[in-house]
Amino acid sequence: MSALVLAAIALPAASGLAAAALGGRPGAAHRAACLLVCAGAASGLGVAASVLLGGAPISAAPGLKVDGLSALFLVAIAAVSAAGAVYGLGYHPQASVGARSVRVQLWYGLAVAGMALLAAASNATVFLVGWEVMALANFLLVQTEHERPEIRGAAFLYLAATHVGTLALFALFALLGQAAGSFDFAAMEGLRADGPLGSRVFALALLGFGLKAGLMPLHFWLPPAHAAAPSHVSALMSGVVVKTGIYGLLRVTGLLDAPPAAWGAALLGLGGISAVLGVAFALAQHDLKRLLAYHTVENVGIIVLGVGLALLGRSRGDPALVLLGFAGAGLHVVNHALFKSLLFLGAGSIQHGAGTRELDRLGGLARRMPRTALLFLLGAAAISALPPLNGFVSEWFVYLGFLAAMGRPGGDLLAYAAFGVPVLALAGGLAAACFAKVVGVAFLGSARSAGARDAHEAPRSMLVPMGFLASACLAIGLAPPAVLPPLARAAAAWSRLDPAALAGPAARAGEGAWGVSLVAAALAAAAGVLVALRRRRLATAPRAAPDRVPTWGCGFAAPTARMQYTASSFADLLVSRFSWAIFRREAAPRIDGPFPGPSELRTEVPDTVLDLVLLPIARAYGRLATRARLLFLQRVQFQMLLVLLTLVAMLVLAFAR
Amino acid sequence: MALPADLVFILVVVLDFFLLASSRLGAAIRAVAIQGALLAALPLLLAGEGHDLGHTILLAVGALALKSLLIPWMMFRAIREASIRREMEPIVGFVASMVLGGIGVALAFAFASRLPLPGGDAHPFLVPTSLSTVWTGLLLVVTRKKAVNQVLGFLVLENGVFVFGLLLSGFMPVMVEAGVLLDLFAAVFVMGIVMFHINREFSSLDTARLSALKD
Amino acid sequence: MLVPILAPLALAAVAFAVPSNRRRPLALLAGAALHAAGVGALLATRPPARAGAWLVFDAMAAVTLLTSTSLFLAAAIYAQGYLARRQDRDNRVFVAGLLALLAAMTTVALSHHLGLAWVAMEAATLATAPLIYFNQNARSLEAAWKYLLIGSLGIALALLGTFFLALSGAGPGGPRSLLVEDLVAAGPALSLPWVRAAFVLLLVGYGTKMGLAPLHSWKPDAYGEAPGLLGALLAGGLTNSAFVCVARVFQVTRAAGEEAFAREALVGLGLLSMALAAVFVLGQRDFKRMLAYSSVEHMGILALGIGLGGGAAAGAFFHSMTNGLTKGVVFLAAGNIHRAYGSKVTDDVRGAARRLPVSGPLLLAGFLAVTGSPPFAPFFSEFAILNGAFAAGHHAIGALFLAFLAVIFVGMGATVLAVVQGDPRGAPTGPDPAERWLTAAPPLALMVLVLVLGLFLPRGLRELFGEAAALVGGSWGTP
Amino acid sequence: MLPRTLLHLAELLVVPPLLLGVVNRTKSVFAGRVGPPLLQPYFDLAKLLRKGAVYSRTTSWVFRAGPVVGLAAILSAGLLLGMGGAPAAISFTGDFVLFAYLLGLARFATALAALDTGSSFEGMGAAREVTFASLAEPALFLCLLVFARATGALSLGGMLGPALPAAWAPAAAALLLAAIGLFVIALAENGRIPVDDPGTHLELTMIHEVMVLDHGGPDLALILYGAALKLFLFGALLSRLVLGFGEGALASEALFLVGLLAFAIGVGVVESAMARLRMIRVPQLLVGASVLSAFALVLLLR
Repeated sequence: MSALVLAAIALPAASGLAAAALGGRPGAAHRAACLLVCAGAASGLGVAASVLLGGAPISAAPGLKVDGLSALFLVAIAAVSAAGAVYGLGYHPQASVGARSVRVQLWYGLAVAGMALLAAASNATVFLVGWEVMALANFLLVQTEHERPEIRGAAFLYLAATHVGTLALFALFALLGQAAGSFDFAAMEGLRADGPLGSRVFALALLGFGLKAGLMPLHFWLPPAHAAAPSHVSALMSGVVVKTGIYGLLRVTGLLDAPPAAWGAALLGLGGISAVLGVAFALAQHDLKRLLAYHTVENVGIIVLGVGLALLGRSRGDPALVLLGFAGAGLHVVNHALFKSLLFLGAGSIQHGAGTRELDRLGGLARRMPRTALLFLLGAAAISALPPLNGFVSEWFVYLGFLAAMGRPGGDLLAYAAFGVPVLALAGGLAAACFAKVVGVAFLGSARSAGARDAHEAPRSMLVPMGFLASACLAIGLAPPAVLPPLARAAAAWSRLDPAALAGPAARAGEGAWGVSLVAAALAAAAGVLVALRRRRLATAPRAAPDRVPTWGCGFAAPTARMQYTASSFADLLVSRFSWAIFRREAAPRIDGPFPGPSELRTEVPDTVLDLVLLPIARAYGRLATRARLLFLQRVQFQMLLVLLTLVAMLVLAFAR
Repeated sequence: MALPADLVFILVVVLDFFLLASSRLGAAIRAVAIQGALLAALPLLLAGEGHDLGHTILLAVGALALKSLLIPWMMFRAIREASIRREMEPIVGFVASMVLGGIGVALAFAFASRLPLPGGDAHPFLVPTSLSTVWTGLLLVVTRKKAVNQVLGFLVLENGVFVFGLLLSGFMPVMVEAGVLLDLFAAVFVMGIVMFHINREFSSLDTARLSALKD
Repeated sequence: MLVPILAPLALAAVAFAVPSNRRRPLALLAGAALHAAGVGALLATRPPARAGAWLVFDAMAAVTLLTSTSLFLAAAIYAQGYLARRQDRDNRVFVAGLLALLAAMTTVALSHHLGLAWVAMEAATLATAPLIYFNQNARSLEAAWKYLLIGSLGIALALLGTFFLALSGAGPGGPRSLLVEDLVAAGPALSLPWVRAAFVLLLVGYGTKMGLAPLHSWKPDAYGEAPGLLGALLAGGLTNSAFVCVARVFQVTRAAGEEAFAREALVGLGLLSMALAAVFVLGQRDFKRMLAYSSVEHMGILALGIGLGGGAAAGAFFHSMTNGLTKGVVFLAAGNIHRAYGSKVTDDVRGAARRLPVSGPLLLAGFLAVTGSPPFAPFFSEFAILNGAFAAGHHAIGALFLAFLAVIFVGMGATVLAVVQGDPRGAPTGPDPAERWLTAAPPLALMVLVLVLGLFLPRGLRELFGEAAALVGGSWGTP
Repeated sequence: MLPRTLLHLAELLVVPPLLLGVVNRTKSVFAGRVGPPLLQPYFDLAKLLRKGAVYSRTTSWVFRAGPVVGLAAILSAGLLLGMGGAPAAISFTGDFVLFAYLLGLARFATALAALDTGSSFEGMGAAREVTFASLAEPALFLCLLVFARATGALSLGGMLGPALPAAWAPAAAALLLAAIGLFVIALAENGRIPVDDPGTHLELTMIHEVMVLDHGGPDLALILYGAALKLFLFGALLSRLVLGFGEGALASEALFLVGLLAFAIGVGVVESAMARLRMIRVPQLLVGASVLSAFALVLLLR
């Protein structure tokens, strides 16, 4: 088993080298690299399965130990990395893209290896090494097409954000190591969370891990970076890289004993903000990948809601809250990895097939790319938490957690539930609205551009991984009872509670999960019956004269594709509800006179945190720095005066004491 | 014995003031040369019981050769090459720099009277003279625009350090002699100035001309 | 003990005598090899210090010499390629100066006699000035001029400080010596006001040589105009030697009982250096000047580490090595890029990763390493310093340290990425447009070293840092 | 158990169109007309099922799947809701979340089918539908939280079951407020006045009706039936909430049907007495419902 752990780290790391070594035969080289990533993923899955299905934690080497929590994240890493690698065969083929593809494979493999390493780490130093290998490899992936200035900007922003996060983690682990006397996680276990150490650790964890996870005010790097990377890389980033932030947050909070209730409350607040504003910003986007990226912010918010609940459970010693909160968060980590990478791969296929991912230039792709459309639709339903798909199951666990909290004595838990439940409901409703928009505008109706009109279906190597992800989404959605025991094991590993204490709540949630399965079956049966009924009726019904006609234009004689409802107009009504957080800029033309000339309306949605807060601050700092530099005359006399002044000042300080 | 030493110390400080007030480069270089010669005399004047005569003479001769002959000569060459005569507008005016120098000297004397001298047997003017000369040198270096003047300031600064070093010549003669090496620095400097001004004058550096200068 | 000093000196003389411009650079290789062998032999035998010896191979010297000998070896190989392309210039002074610089640096590091250290430091400064002027244009002349002027000021103050220190031990019962051992042994017998004043003067003097802010002004000019390999030797070698001087002075000051003030001064100057770098690195369009400010920052980190003491002191000695080696990478790579574009401002330089497939990515990797990204070695040293800050309860200082690191990362990142990324087509072409192995391999080798030291730090080295830290009252401690 | 489940299913499948008939009849009475027969919706459904269908050239399989998925989702949601004499077919902790999300699935399918036509009007309708629905969602959940908190039960069957009458005594005010909120939500979710006007044919102002402009034949039948079913579900929810105190199966069934009838008449009265709100005011109405329910929850805090 421990060999498998090492394989899960080493094989992906070596995959890019294989691609480079076999450069003479690019097709074979790419397949070999892909095979290595998949083999690594299989090893990772094997390890995770053994741990999650009841096996003992696996210590592979000094500093490497896979427990339930690690295993949960290994599942997500394995699934997404393998799917992305296979997708890359068709999307970014070495045979036609050449050296750039080799580089992408190299960094991709390293990013995957870094993630596997940090997930398996049982020592802070190993964790940080894995963390940074992942972060840097990701930076290199984001800047793949660095000839384009906007991609350079996105890559730089990513790099700056991830480095600030890493620095916070330095401080975090330095503090923990200090208190524990060792950098081994095992030694840090059981440190008290109350007191100054605890609050420092928590604040640093929020900063460091929150930046990586894209928790709301710290999400600013995420949309540009996800949009800039090649799509299978975006899938990896959004699907699992972002989740390492969640993993870190869980790992660190899991180490400390008796987390204060304020931690849980803080996470609930931040998670709620992320969930609602993330999806609100997503609604306002018209670039498909940016839109998906903002949805990542939303889903991270949902996950953090679950984590907050589980932490509240731990501070109150309430195993039911721990189990339900953690199960919701943990399962949503895996689920989001599955459906978000599915959606990013779908976005890649759209770009591949139609040449653009600008929503208002797409349309009608369902007829040109039927398989992609079906798979994307499944992903869209899953991310909107619609039953019978997996997104519903994890959100439902979080709901159950809030409901359980509501039943407890004391007003504070009821207040959390009264906050969390509507937030979840609102986020779910908005997500459904947003994906109705995405699917409707991109795949349905008629084509809005030549590229969309002549779009072509993705090759099999791109469809197969998407199909794999979609079926995983469906499987979890149909059989939620199956996922509870592994989640309970992971929850026990995280909370260090007795597994027996979690068994009761798990069993109760399991009963409900059977109900969900049952309703899903009923839904399928009803749909089957209705399909049959409809088919019978249509077969016997009299044929209408023209079988295929244009859409009813409500009397307008010559409707064109450009007159369809666009993505922006679709979302406008909802986005305007959020005018207190989303400051849309609009350049509206003046139209006057009886026969106005052609004109255009232009809107853009700046990211409130990045464009309206951070960049102005950065610019102001830059101006100040320039002024400070001007003050520092490049005249040697002044420079020597500085030496003199330093001398005098230090002498004064030395003798004035 | 004490009287000539007193006189030398006072002259050194007076020369400091002169340098702060002088705009003519030639006069300033001469002043520095005279100061150097006075300093060269100091080891002989202060040599006491425990001093090694050989070292004392070496120090005096070395200081005289470098401080009052070689470097002033190179400085004169430099201003001739660059054909500059005077400092036109220093960053801090002559009057102001004199006032600052005066304050510095006063502070130096006040300061030195408070400092306990571990050796105990030093000339009472030695430390204040040293500190005020250091201060004058620093002022010159910082306030003057012409490179030649900065080098002069540096020379004055190191004259101050040299005076201080005389405190130690009793038990650490080698160290004080090494201090004179500081003058080598100034020698390099002077070459630097020459090159700097050739560059200014001809706006390009001619290697042939440089090799001619190096000799 | 004398081999690493005398061999380069002798070779400098030989180089001065060799008439062939083409053959002369080989003296560098010979010097580097002999120096490396000498340092290696010293490290293997660790000769114990004789009482009263002026040159002692202690842990501080070992750390510094290991760094400078690796750097010089890399620079010597690099020089073969570099000088082969610079046959337009007479390299007599350059080669001899480099070797003299090596000898002087080595002497500074080994010297336990503060007077000798001062003489060697002055010699190093003198040897450096003509090297900065190697390109013989107006800009490099100005740089050399400023270097001399500010350096001389520092040197003069250091001499005064040395005199003060000597005077502090001149009283009855004083050691009347400038040997570090004697002064430390005398400890409280030293005259306190003189020690305090001496510490200030020496810190300002040697701090100028280290390039601590605000004494750093010569750095951007000198590093900006000098050839890349000199930048590497200055930033990774000479400044480290100056750091050793400061550490030795601190050792004495601490023994005399002025520890608290000295620590505060070091921490203050360290933080100031980082703050200044955080202001000046931002929006810097000249990438060589940017590296100079990075050097200011890292000298600040070293001062901070010594000032904080404990594990941070061990981290500081570790960092002097990791930073030195990484500076070698970035300066050599930046030199190659400068030569390939004939420019060192981001207005002209772009797409270096494409035009120079080794040096371009190396600059990026070096930047990541030097800003403290794991798994490169500087991360571990900076982490140790941060750890030390927290261990001593200086949480605010730790937070400031991290904040400065973050701002500097952003500032440097913008410049480095502008250089490395993008499409090089249409960018100007310099005298050396293509990558060549002799100039690309040395920084690559150093980079590999930096990575390996990050992934695996030999126990002996770790103990060496601890030993060096013990001299200034620090230790690795736990963890 | 089985007979009760069968009764539940039968009630679920048969009653809904009748409610539409009652609503229409009420409106006719208010307008002074005789109006269509009560069973007219059944006749409409039968007629539509016999017809063929015409499809736009721009549509794809999504358009055809929309009505099927929509109806199937609403039907399965119905399984979770107990009627008067018959408890829910399936009941478990947290099932009301599934209930709400199944309605969401139905809406999602309908909206996509509308967008598949490529008509700007249907796009407009879909946009409004999802907008108002997502604003109604938190209000609905807050209402359900009130019920859960008041009864201490976490399943639909439990909250609307035997514990409910006992809960009315201490929490009457809260439950009443929540019931009013729920009624508003029911009007919004079902596209009734004052949110939407099912009677109008001005495309620019419609929501639900405009989304199904292009559907015909059996597809339209499924949609109409689904709409009726959804109205029925909300009616059942309210009826159980307000009149859920019958002892024994027969009594509670009778009370349940009375409640449904009252609900349908209520909808009809509102529709006759009020004008449709301006589109821009609808969100305020929905937020108002949320605030009402939140206030009800606060009342329960004591």
